[in-house]
Amino acid sequence: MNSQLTFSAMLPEHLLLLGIVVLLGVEILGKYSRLALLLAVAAVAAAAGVAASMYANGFIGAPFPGQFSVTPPMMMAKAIVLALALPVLLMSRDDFDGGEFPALLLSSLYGVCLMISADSFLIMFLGLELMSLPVYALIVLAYRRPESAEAALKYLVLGGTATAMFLMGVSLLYGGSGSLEISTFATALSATDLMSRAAVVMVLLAFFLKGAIVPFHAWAPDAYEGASVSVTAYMATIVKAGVLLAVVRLFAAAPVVSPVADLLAVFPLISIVWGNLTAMRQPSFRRMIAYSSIAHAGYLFYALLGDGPGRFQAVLFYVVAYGTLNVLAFAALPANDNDAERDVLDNLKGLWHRNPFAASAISVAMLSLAGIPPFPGFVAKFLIFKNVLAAGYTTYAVLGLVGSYLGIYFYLRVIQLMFMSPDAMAARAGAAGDRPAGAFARGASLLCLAATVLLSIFPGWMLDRM
Amino acid sequence: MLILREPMRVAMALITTMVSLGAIYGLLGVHFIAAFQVLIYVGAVMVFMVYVIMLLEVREASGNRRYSNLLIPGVLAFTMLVGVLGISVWRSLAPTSLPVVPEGAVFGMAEFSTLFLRDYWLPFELTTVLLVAAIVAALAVVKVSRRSHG
Amino acid sequence: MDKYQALLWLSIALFSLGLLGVILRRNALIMLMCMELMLNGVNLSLITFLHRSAVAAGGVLVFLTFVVATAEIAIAIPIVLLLVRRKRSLDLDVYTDLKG
Amino acid sequence: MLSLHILAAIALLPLLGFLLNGVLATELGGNKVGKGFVNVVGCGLPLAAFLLTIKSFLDLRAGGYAPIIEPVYRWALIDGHAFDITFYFDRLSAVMTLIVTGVGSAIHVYSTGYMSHDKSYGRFFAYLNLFLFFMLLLVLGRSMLVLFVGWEGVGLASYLLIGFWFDELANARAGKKAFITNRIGDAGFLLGMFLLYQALGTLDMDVINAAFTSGAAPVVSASLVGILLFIGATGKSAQIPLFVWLPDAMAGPTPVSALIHAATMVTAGVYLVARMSGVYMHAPEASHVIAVIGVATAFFAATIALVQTDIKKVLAYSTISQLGFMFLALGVGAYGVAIFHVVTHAFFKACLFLGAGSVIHALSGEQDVRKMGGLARKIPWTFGTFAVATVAIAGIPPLSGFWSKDEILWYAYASPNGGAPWLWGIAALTALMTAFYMFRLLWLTFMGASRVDHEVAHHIHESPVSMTGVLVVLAILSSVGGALSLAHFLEPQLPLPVVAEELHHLEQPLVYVSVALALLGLAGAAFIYGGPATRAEGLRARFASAHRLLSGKYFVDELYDRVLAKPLYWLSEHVFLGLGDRTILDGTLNGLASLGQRTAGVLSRVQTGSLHLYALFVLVGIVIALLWSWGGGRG
Amino acid sequence: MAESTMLNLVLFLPLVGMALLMLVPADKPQLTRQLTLALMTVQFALTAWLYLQFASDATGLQFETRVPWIAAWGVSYHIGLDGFNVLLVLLTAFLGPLVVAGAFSAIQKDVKLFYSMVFLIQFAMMGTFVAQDLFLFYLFWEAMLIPMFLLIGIWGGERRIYATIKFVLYTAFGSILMLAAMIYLVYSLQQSSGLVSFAFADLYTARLPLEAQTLLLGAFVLSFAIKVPMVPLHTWLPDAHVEAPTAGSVILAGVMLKMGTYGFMKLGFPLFPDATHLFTPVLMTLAVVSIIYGACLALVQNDIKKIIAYSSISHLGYVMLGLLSLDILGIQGAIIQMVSHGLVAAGLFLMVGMIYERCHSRDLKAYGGLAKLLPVYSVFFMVLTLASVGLPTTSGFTGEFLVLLGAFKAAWPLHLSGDSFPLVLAALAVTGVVLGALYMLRFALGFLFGAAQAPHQPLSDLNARERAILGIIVVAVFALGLFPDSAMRNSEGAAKAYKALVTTSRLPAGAAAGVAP
Repeated sequence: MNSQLTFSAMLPEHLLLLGIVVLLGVEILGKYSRLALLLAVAAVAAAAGVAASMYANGFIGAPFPGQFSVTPPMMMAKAIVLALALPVLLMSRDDFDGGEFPALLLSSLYGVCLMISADSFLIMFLGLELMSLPVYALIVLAYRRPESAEAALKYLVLGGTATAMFLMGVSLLYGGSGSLEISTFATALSATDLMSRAAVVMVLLAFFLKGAIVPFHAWAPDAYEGASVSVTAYMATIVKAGVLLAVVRLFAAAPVVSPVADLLAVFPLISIVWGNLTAMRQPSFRRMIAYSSIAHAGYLFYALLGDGPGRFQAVLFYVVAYGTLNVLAFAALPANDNDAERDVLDNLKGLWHRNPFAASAISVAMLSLAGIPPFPGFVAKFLIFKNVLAAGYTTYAVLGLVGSYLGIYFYLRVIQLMFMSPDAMAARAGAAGDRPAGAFARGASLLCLAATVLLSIFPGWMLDRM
Repeated sequence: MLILREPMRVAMALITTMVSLGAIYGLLGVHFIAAFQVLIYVGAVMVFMVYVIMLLEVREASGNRRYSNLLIPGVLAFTMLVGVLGISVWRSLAPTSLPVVPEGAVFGMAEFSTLFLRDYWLPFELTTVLLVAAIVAALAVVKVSRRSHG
Repeated sequence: MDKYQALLWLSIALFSLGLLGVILRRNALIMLMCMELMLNGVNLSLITFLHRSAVAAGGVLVFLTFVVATAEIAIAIPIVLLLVRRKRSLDLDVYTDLKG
Repeated sequence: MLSLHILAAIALLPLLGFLLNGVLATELGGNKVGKGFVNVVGCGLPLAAFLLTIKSFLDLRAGGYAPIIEPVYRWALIDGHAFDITFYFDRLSAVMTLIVTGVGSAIHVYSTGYMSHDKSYGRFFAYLNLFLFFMLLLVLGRSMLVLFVGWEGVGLASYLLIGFWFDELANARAGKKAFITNRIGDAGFLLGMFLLYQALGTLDMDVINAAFTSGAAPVVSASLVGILLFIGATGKSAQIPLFVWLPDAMAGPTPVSALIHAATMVTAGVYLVARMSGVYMHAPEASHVIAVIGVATAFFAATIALVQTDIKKVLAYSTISQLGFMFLALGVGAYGVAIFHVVTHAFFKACLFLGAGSVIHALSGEQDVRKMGGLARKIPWTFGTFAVATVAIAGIPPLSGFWSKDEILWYAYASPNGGAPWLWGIAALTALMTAFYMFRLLWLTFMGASRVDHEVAHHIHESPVSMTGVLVVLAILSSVGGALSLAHFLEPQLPLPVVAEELHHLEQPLVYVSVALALLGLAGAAFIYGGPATRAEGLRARFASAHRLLSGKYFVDELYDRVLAKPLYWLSEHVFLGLGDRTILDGTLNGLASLGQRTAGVLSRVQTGSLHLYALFVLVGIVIALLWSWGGGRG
Repeated sequence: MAESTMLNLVLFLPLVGMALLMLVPADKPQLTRQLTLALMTVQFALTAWLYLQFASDATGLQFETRVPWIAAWGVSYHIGLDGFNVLLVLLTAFLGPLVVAGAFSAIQKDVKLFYSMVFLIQFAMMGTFVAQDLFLFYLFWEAMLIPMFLLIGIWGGERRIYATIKFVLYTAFGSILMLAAMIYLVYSLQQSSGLVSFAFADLYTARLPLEAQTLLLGAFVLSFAIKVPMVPLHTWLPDAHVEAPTAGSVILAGVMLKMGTYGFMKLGFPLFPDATHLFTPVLMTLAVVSIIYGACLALVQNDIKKIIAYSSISHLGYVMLGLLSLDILGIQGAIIQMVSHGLVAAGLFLMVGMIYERCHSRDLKAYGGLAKLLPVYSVFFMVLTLASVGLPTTSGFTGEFLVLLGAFKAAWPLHLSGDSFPLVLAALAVTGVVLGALYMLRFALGFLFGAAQAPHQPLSDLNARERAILGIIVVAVFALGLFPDSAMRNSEGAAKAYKALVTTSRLPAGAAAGVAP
């Protein structure tokens, strides 16, 4: 065992771990909440930077053969996920003080990184759990809202179910092949015996559940709404990204064939339609975004229909675009002492006049999420549907696009509320007591905005590097 | 355990199930796991659970409020799941498809220990990270609950 | 039906029963126990295959499952306690503030 | 250089007048200039155009009547197809241009008196000049495109002038009616033009005529082209079925009626057919249609004119009737005769209208002949000229109307290209009616006892010299215009039909008959309206139903309204808008939208908040997925 | 090289303008207005310079810029001018300053945002026209939606929310299908020739079986027909027009609707010639139905904006007819008709805006005799009305005349060979000439003539700014009516190229029948 390699290959993870440990220390020492936040930011930034530079250097290594390995694309993915966590950390400043949030976030990120690099189901399972467990606690952390415990419980129970499903699938794979390498999944994809099929389906459904695909989505709206804004942002972006990156890793370059391909198309398709339709009637911003994320999970899983090599790129780009914009939307939300008031959609009325920056940023996010060019959300969606079409699933692609059309309305509705409400209604909304987001959150949204602009103008730059 | 009304009895039933499973593991020769099953599950998890049940003393309402109103669809779907999953496995797993290996030899405590420290060093280490995270998480929740009442 | 198949049937039944329990039981603690039942079912299946294929990785996974189950319960119990304090009830049907 | 663009100058001078007066003498430029400026520009430029026209005519004659072709500029060159703006001056154009500029100038001068009290004086002259410009384009254009520009342009000027006093909504409405009716004709014109262009690749009318007369194989049905173009002509020249606009057009100031709706614009259709004679000579069916429509229009309009009581309406129906005569001539191939009648008609009808204008002017705006009478003494100049013109139109020799009308009657009878005794018969009957209603008008207006309202009677006064002078000039022209013998002047270009030898002996008797008829009309009118008023009353009582039909103008307006306008509006309002847009299209859309909303509502109700249900979803989802995985792809 | 820089400058100037506006303090609306006007004028000046530099006899693109953008997908930033778009670019730049100046007094709320949106729309429209890459085209095409959404939604009338949502959802629906078709097209090109490219020129070489062409054409047609709009996909237009602020209506009618016809001309038909050939009768029928249906509906409206809105439907029907006639005259006519409608409808909407500012009513019945109350206004109104009617010497005539002539010219030989359907359509289209006069003169009659009445008196006549705006438009209208040649000389090459593309079959070599897409 090459300890040098062990050290360097897992450097981003090590940095995160270091961050966790130091944070715990700080937490024990007392209240240095700003210090804790800065430490966490530093740790994540360092990890992201290291991951990026390792990507740039083309670092390849397998410190634990059969368990954990790194390649440049993985490093890219890690860098992106970690970078996405930065604005989330920054915006958390408005919601939390104290070191728990950063510590839990870092643990969860650690899990995501593990999943991205996992070579065996052991590591993937660990990563999955490491990613999820802190989130259950994170949801409860916002105990300014009494519902958050309920949200956490629902997420926990269904998340636990997903764990069990995942394990059931893995065990069947294990039974069929006698191995826990993740490549068994790709092999099983093209197998025709029922046990392999069942195994594939169970694993896939577990990820459907984690990624909130209809009908396994039901936890998402409740959990998103119950959590505080930065946690929602985290769940909607990084957790989802982790799940999808893991799935892509599982599928590797294996072709998908009929029954599984249909599952991969139909459930996401239903999600797209369901999510987009249901989001129309939501009174709360977070809940709306939850349904939107259900729809987006649909697009993301669609990416798996594409041909092997393109999937990773499609998912990764989508994660970048979608993650940036979701975080942007949440970071730009005006702050409010009453967390429940903060995202009542009606309170956004006339926001343009009270807080033009927030209104503009949220608008950009909404438009991009709706997939309207030239924002990166469009390029991301384009890439996915291009791959799906190229793989020959014309009907599914067209249906998916039409489903995505349904979503335009509710995104526009947000803009409509912010910009077009009659003055009287806007004034009433203004009385709800929102105030501009804090400096950190503003920094977070500026960061995301800058990324959005860059991605809009130079999508090719990003794509070439994936 | 699904039909019992009292949580405590349910817990007892679960413990029984777990111990039985432990016995099965033991019979299969995986003594190491069997030991863990009893130690961790029964010894830690369920004791914790029982403790909580006793602590709470909140009685579930009696009578027909034992089940949610999804009894019939739930049972139906359950039956189908067992059937479908079972048949999937049953049909694919021919009884003689794999040679039956000698029992006991490879599953001893020593072998596992070696394995853990050699091939599965990483998962083992990561378990600690997981546990740390879990502890932090649990503490955080507890802290929140204290704060909400403080 | 040989030994393995019987064990697998049992494992599947346990898994499914656990899921059914989540659907049916209103008591939050019982529901958590049902989750444990699901994991136990999976473990049984893993052990069965472990025994059948003699590849030790399955054992490691079982071990990990134990840890995870413990961790989940460790987080779940305080959450339930929190809920009980607030709602004075363990009844899940009371926890429906979030919907729509 | 100037001589090169003399034709363009003729057309552009009135345009300049329009621009100057239109900008400087209206609100657009703040009304900064006085009446004198308007007069100089408004009358001077048309007069200058008239003089230039004379010069051009002299040039033409000097050149042995070889057409003068004057290219102006290239409007468009598309894929090798050139659309040139070129002016063309031959005998026909010369005659028309002279009439337009000549009579036009005269009427401009007249207007300085007639309109002197109008507050929109400058605007009026601007419009008149605009009209002249377009009319000159119409008659000078070589290409049908230019002709069409003028054709539509005069329609515009007519629209503006009819609705000149737009405070009265009815006036503006009459203008609109004129424009729309003309547009219907224009649609036919356009189709005919397209057809010609499709077949020949050019719109130059001399080339088109040459193509048809050169005897090459007919590339396109001349009759179809002929009919389509004639549809355009019926609109502009108020023939059946599109004549309904002209009586309403009398809402405009009287000089406008004289210039546009009598002397020039309405004869554009005649000009068009004559200009396209090359086509029509090879389109006997179309020609026949023209003759029949022409004579029918002449007859029906004359019958209506018999009972009208508005002085201008009588003249309007008379105009329609006379235009019918012209088309009759065209229909039987006597193109030159038609143009001859255009010219004489321009003289006497302008004179009549201007005379009527003078009467109206004298009576402070009164137009109802029942409230006139006995004006001869009070406004003698007007009376004299009006009387001369009446005699002229009645076809009593030796005044101009006799010569042209007589030739029309003759060719209607004898032309080998569709002439027939029955055509002559109807036309002669119409001539009788013409004499009758014109003398009726003369009597009712000027003779007998005065029926003028008391307070109006005090203000009766003869018109200023600017008006009477023009009347005199026109009256003289009406008298001697017959001497022009234009048909023969035009013959080299528009050959007259060669009448069969054996019919020649009938020429003299027919002339006598027609003169006799005219005199009969005069006598009849004198008898009925010259005597006691009861005579006319009795006649009306005896033929009450016929009278109602005639004074109701055969209820054509009402018919069109019921058959065309109402259904169109109904269709638009109820079928297209109500059913189509609102119910089917928007209904579907809004239905889909509310369906989406409702589905959204249902879907969010599924989210009950119950964890049990969520778990059940999961369970059911697993079952479905597993079952599905058993499905396709096996084997 | 320097010239292509100029085109880029023209394209990006609005974005620069937006950036500059951000620097202007919000409490200085006047400065905002003047800055916007100045930049728009500069843009027009530059565009005019480009137009003058444009070599009408050259083939292919001019002022071309091509830079790889998303190299992996064969997407490049590829812009350039050809005979098609040069006129439309000029029109867009021409209307820019007028729109801005027209809104000086009407927009008092959120001035900065307003002009930023106008800049954004200008940018997107310009980009749509100059793009020579399908991906880029799509980006611009869609990017226009949002500023328009805001423009109608923020500064619109009472039912603005309904109207603007309807507008966006309607348009977006077409776009989504176009997106699918576009991806499929590029993919097919890649399959058949190995070429990964979104460049128009490359896509023109794609050979597709008829079934595929039909489906793809359907998607493109849907998208473009909504934009044009063609009956029965038009119901968003009256609502959008009525509720939009004047500037929005002007942009919408002046330029945006042309993007639909431009799309047909540049993409829809040339990309799928065989399917186009197959569906010409259907499309032509729809075009003629649009002409007549739009006219009939304009006839019974009492909302003055709706009259003009429906007249747009009718007028753009001519454009479609001309394009489908595949006769150079008709195509040229269609191009001129586009520009003409851009001028005339823009002018009319501006005028409606001016009266609305004074009286706050769009009800035709509330008005009357404006010729007396507002003589100068009425003169301009009359001129534009007549241009809309298509009176000779105005631009409207040039377009309509050539379109009808072209349609007829193309239909007659077909008639002789036994297919009279196109001829019937052409003849029916001519009735639009009558109907056009009918509804516009009805409008003018109720509006300008009769007893003087207005919802708000006393009225002040047009001020110098308004006179200048309208004067410029009127001059352009006459210029295009009297001297269309220079414009058409520029577009002739493009018209021929279009015809050649649409009339050349591009089925796969050896057209293996039954190859399903």
